[in-house]
Amino acid sequence: MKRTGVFICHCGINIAGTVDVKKVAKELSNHTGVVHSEEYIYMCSDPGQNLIIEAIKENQLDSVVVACCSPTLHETTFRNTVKSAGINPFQCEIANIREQCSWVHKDMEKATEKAIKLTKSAVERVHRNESLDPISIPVTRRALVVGGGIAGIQSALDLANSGYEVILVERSPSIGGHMIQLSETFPTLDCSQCILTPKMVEVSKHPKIKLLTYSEIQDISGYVGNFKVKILKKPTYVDPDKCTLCDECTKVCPVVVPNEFDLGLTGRRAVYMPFPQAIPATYTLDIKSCPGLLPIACGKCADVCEPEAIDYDMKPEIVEEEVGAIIVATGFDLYDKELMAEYGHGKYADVLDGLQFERLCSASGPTTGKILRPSDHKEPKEVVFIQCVGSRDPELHCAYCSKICCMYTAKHAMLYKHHVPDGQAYIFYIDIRSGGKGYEEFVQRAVEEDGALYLRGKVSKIFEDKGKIKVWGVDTLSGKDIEIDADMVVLATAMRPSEGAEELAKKLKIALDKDGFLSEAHPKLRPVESVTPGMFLAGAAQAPKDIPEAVAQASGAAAKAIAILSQERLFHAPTVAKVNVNLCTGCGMCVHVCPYDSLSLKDGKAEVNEVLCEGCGTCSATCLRAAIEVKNLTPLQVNEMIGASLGG
Amino acid sequence: MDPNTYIPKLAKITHIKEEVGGARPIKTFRTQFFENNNFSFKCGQCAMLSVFGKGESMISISSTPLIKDYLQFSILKMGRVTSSLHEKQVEDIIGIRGPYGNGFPVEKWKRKNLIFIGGGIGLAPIWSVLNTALGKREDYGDLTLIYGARTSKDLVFKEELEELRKKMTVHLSVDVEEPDWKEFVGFVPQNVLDKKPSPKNAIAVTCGPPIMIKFVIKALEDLGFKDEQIYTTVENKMKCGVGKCGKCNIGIHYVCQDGPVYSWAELKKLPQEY
Amino acid sequence: MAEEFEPKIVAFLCKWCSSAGSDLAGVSRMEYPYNVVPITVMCSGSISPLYILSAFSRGADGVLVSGCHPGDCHYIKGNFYARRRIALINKLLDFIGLEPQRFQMSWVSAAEGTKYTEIIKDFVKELKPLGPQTKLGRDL
Amino acid sequence: MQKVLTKKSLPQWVKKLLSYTIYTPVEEDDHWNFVATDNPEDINLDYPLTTLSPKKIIFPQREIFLEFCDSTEGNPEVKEVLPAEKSAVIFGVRPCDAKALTFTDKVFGGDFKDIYYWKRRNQTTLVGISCNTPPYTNCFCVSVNGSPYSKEGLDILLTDLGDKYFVETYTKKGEKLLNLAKGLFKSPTAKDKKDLEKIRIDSKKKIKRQIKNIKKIPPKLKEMFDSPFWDEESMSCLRCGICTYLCPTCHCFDINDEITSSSPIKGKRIRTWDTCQFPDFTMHSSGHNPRPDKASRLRQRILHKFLYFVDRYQNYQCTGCGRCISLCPVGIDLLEVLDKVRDYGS
Amino acid sequence: MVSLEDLKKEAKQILKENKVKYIIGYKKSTNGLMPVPAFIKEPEEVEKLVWDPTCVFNLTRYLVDEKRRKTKEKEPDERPVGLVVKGCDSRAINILLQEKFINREDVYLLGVSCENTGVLDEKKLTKKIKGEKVKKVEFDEKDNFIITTQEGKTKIPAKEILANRCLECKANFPVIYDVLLGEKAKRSIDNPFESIEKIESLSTEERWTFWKKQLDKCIRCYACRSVCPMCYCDECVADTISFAVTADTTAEEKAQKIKWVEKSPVSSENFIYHMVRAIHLAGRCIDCGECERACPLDIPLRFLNRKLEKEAKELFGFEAGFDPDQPSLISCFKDEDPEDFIR
Repeated sequence: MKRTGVFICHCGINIAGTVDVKKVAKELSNHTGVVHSEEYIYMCSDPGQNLIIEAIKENQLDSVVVACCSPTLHETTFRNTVKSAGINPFQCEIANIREQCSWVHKDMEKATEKAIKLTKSAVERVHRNESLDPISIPVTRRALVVGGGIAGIQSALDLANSGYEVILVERSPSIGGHMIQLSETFPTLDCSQCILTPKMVEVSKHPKIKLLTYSEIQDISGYVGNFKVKILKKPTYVDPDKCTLCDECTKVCPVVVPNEFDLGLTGRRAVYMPFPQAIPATYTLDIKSCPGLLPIACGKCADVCEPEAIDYDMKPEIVEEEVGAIIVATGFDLYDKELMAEYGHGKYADVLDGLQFERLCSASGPTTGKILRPSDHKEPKEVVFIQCVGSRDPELHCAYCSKICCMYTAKHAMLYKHHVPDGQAYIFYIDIRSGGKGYEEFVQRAVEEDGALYLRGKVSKIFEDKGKIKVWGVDTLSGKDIEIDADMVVLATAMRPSEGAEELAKKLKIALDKDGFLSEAHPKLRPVESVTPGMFLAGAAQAPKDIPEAVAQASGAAAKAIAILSQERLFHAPTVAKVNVNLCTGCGMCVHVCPYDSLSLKDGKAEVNEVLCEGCGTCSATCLRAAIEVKNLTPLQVNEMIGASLGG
Repeated sequence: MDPNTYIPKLAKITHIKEEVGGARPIKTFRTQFFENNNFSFKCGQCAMLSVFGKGESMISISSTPLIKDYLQFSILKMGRVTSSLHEKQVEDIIGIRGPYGNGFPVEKWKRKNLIFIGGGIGLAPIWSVLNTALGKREDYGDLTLIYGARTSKDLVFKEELEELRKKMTVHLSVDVEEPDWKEFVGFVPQNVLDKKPSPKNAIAVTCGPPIMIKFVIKALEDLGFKDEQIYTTVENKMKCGVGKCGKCNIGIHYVCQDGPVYSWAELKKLPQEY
Repeated sequence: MAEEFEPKIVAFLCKWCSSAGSDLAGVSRMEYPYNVVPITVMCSGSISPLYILSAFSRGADGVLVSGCHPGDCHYIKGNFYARRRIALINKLLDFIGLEPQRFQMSWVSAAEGTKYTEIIKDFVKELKPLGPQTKLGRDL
Repeated sequence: MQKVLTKKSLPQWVKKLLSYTIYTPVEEDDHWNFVATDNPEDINLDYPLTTLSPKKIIFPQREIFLEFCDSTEGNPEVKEVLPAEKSAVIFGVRPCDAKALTFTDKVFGGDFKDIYYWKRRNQTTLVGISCNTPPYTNCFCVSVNGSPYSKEGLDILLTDLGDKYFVETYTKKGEKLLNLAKGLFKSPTAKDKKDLEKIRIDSKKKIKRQIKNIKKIPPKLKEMFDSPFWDEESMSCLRCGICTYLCPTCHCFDINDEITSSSPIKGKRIRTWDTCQFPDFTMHSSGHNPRPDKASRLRQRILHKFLYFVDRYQNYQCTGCGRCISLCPVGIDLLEVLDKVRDYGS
Repeated sequence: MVSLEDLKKEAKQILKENKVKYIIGYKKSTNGLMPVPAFIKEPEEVEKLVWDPTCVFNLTRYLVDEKRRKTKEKEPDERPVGLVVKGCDSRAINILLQEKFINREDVYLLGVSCENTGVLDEKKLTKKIKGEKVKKVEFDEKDNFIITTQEGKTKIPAKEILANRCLECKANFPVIYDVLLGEKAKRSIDNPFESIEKIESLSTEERWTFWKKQLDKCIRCYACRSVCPMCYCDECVADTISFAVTADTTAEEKAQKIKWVEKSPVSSENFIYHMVRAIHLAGRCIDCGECERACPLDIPLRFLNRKLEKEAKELFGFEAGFDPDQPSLISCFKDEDPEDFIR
């Protein structure tokens, strides 16, 4: 029988005000296996902790229960306390008699009774706890960054500049993400491309960064510190080393498809360079739109390519990499226009989304910086901007706020006015959210200096009529119906997790939130970590955010990754599953349910990879033979806790 | 009315000694009854020890009936009951009922040479006879103990064994070589063959793991011992202790009552179900 | 007057959502009946039907199982397995004639202190008229 | 004492016995069972064979030996729990089941009397009913020194003579029961006695199943301990407890502590039936099992009944009720096994 | 029509060719109506084999014994065991394969189709023929059985004497086999869960009364789990003793065996035992009905398993034992699994 000490914290009056701590101490002193029981005003204080240490030494305690606040707060504290007294930290358990008892009940007698049960339950558990040592694992000191937008670029550079090798994987032919499509950025209105391209070049030139564009994560295995990643490098059919960027190929290519970079406002050829500043600076043959490689149906590009850079035989390549940490920065996509039919997006040429408008404003865009209607290339004189398109609409679309639309719409109105000084910008809004350094001032500038007309209300109908886009709505402040004959409508559509993020999250075993964004481990305290150890989140993949936030989070994620990579070995919680091979029949049901692939069958018996196991215990509940259990929360322990919780 | 044989009497643990540590620990307990201590038994008999809430376990009494003050049990930690016995401390209270079984026919052995051959925890039942013989030293001839365990750490009654050397011949052994071990290295049956006790006017009492007993008997037969000269104890699962529950049944015998002590001659007649 | 029956409830809460949610109820000082004694487990997926049977066998008047909302599981999918398992034991308990009110399952997130409070209040309210659970309680 | 009792008077007699707990065979979902009743009309003596023999009343499947409470303070409290003092009558006991009790009497007697058994045994009066026609397809009492009207173990034996019962008492306990309703019992006429004789002769003839030359079996068994025969015969055995739990003569049990609270430790020491057919029956806590397989367990059952018990108590530990045959889920036929034993090697 | 001669021929063939170690089939009993398991090792013994609607046992259960024997053998005979399987039994094979308890090459399956009929319920038949010895059981293809006794032939409607499970059977022919005897006859069952629905329609208290009466009868002879081909665990969670013990097993491990169920056959423990068994058979029970048949006290155990079979079907679209490659019921899930019971 163990020699357990029980320590009951008053937490000032937080506990002692509702729970008769003296009675708890007395009751517990009579419990089988408890050799010491006392209460104290603040157990977590230095004197409180010393009291525990003294009692351990005096009574040769081998296990400790502290009845106090939630284990999320002081479990670590007290485990360290008992450790300093020479006891294994896993011989300390917390009974939460504050959040679960004193703070939610008023009747002292009843609360005391419950506190006794809670404490006895913890005693029963600790009686059967094993002494455990953290599991030590070596670290592969390289990182993987998925996504080559601003967040991915920032993370990669921070990691590389700290001296760690980085593999940066981008699915499209060039890095740059959505930021490279923007014309100017709020609130400073500096040129987006001008501030991003130096970083992109830095990435391409950085000796520590291995850039894999036109590549996707195919498979991932392993665990924190030791991930094995399989990356599918799609064939570009153009050898970048031979290509001289002469652009002859695009001239002969007979195929024209919508240009993704300009969001379909222009076309591109099947062989193309995404945009002039693309990194890597090379061409890509888009096999989906090419008339066909095998058998070669066209071959014109190869014919004109003098350096013979076009290689139709190029094959997909699987690159295998080992990394210690992973940063996921898969960014966002705009809400599908198909789903926004009520705004006429996709139906009327002059109804644009925010990104398309950015391209219209951009000097590198389809109109070389002139704002012209896609339909007739006329300068629009009246432009309606509509905010919250698809956002904040729990009934029909996304419940959340896409966060950046208020600001970029203000920016759009401003840019429009700068381009078309005699034009009028109308902005339909629900309310304006301009939290952020210089943001509110920026919106005010749009109103005051650039005369943007803010209309509080929703748009009820948009339709084309005689070359105009008619926008009907209501100004809820004045209560008046509004009808605008606009030349152009710009929709601030909702941000969605980028396409394929869900599939990737499944591969990475990162949880998604209800909107499909990647879930952080804790909304406040662990905002850049995923629930899977060693995987971190950056940028809009986690939630809608603007550039400075994305960059900040990217640096945060890099710092978190460095915290892993900077160590030679990592330590993993030892409360993992263990198999009783005598009972295991090798049915494999546990293997099937393990979310971390930590179980496998070996010689007809289940085997735990302790490093992968997170100790969730789903295997244990699945096993029909009680052949697998999680250390220190075994069925026996739970069963005894049930008994104690019911007062027997 | 007949006494209720299933009700244990309460006894206090007065003394605990850790004999063997490690993964297969052995502790020796001494107990005293609460009310009158007159518990007469024969050496080789067993008692049913109770830990309330855990159950009962049949344990052989390792003290000699010549000592009336206490009962002694040496217990290997093995299952539910023995594990909780190992957690007990001095002053803790357990239940005891018995004694059960036939015991060694020590009266018949007077003036004979006695050879005790034990392995591991098997010394416990032997200890009772051995000390009885020592207590009435003049009644018996030569006394020899051949005892072994896996390692020197696994030997029980280590200090007592040293004392014993002054009074009788003691041959110890360990299964595998270890530094500072000056005596026999090898299994107990080999030690028996090595020491060649004489069968003349002798009784051999052997107790230990079943496999050891098997080979000890073979060794003794090789040395010329007759079946009637060899005694051993049988250890079957027991619940009632009084020949009713059927668990320890072998042939027409109930080990708890008709055993546990058998001469090899008797045991040979029983089915091999122990 | 006879003392009012006070049901004994065992609540199996997953550590990451439901236990955190019930802690939040505490932090927010939301009052609820004391009848519930929580047992925090790592994941609702680790709750074996045997735990539920054991609780009833040891005299629980009600048993609550609570985990993260689907999709929110700290362990990605543990609560989906739990949902299946618990559905089956729920049906079985009902089939053998245990009052359906005695066994409940809920999704409570770390932010849903209020929901936890409501669940416990309602649970106690539903259990009171039923009186003590004697059907599966161990009577040795 | 010999009497006759008209069938109509049976309830009247029972009415006089209401201070006793009265058991009678009752049909429940296709099978018969002894159930306590306080309604004299419930007594039913025209029934086949109960699934469980009246052993379950004298030696119940669960018996509380003692209650204990052990807290960290003070001495453990141990309280002996004895069966309630209440006399009982079991109506309709089949002669084979009554005879079985004479075997358990031997086991639970001896140097250490089992007071739980004897308390129930002594306070229970057994009223038997002769088997004028075999109540069960697998009856073979005659082969094991029994008969359909055996009086062994019974206090009273009733024999159905059509409209009345022929009543014989063998013990004081039995006579006492008659004396409680003296007026209902008449002295038997010569015809009654003649009818009785005839019925008895007929009833023996009606028993179809039998073991020929049973005397040859024990010596044969003695030689067959190591025979591969047991492996063959046990192939289909499932290691369930039906044959032994339903056997009126089987008496093996287990004792366990069952607790309701672990601090303080409160609980009961409980005896439950156990069977040599369960693998854990003989398993040592070391994991060593002297009877590790189905073959050795089937052998134990047969040898115990037809060799060891015979050696110890000079009787087969079998009364020929046939339950183990009829209810074995895989049709292991004791009589077929014994036939094979007898003819083994010849 | 399944021809017994074909079965014998096939059995003889595989024994002669040494293709199988032995064959588990059915032979005539020396007593009672129902045939008993036969373990046929020699080709000449094949004549003992019988097959008719009285062959009720699910012989797959003996694969558990076979596996235990084999693991003990130093040089095990790797040949398969020949096994006669009906439709329901063959589903058990699929579960054993699914749970990797056996490999496909461990068994040679002599599949026999029940075609449009099923097997008889011994108790129902006994009542009908009142103690007469049955000589022959045939099916006349018109929903009737022809029972031949010494008194002559009797025609009994199938519905009146078929085993309960057969009245609700979905697998009237083997779903996995090496040889198939008989036809893969199509048949329709109006309501496969009719018997369950009767109990479901009772009120909570009526259901409780029903089960209490039934389970209070239990004497814990464990015939239900002994006869079940799915109850192959070395150590049952319902046992209070540690079975799977080796020399390395520590005393603590043995001492800490959880007592989920006490040995006392009292109401509460009986309930827990049978519920644990039911829950452990969820998604695994293939409704061979053996537990119910073996029960000496006629507890309708099949209902417990059948209930969960019904729920698995209705809630999760899951049916056990038709596909050895599908994950088992509780080791998979669907996003759309119902959660209307969850608050």
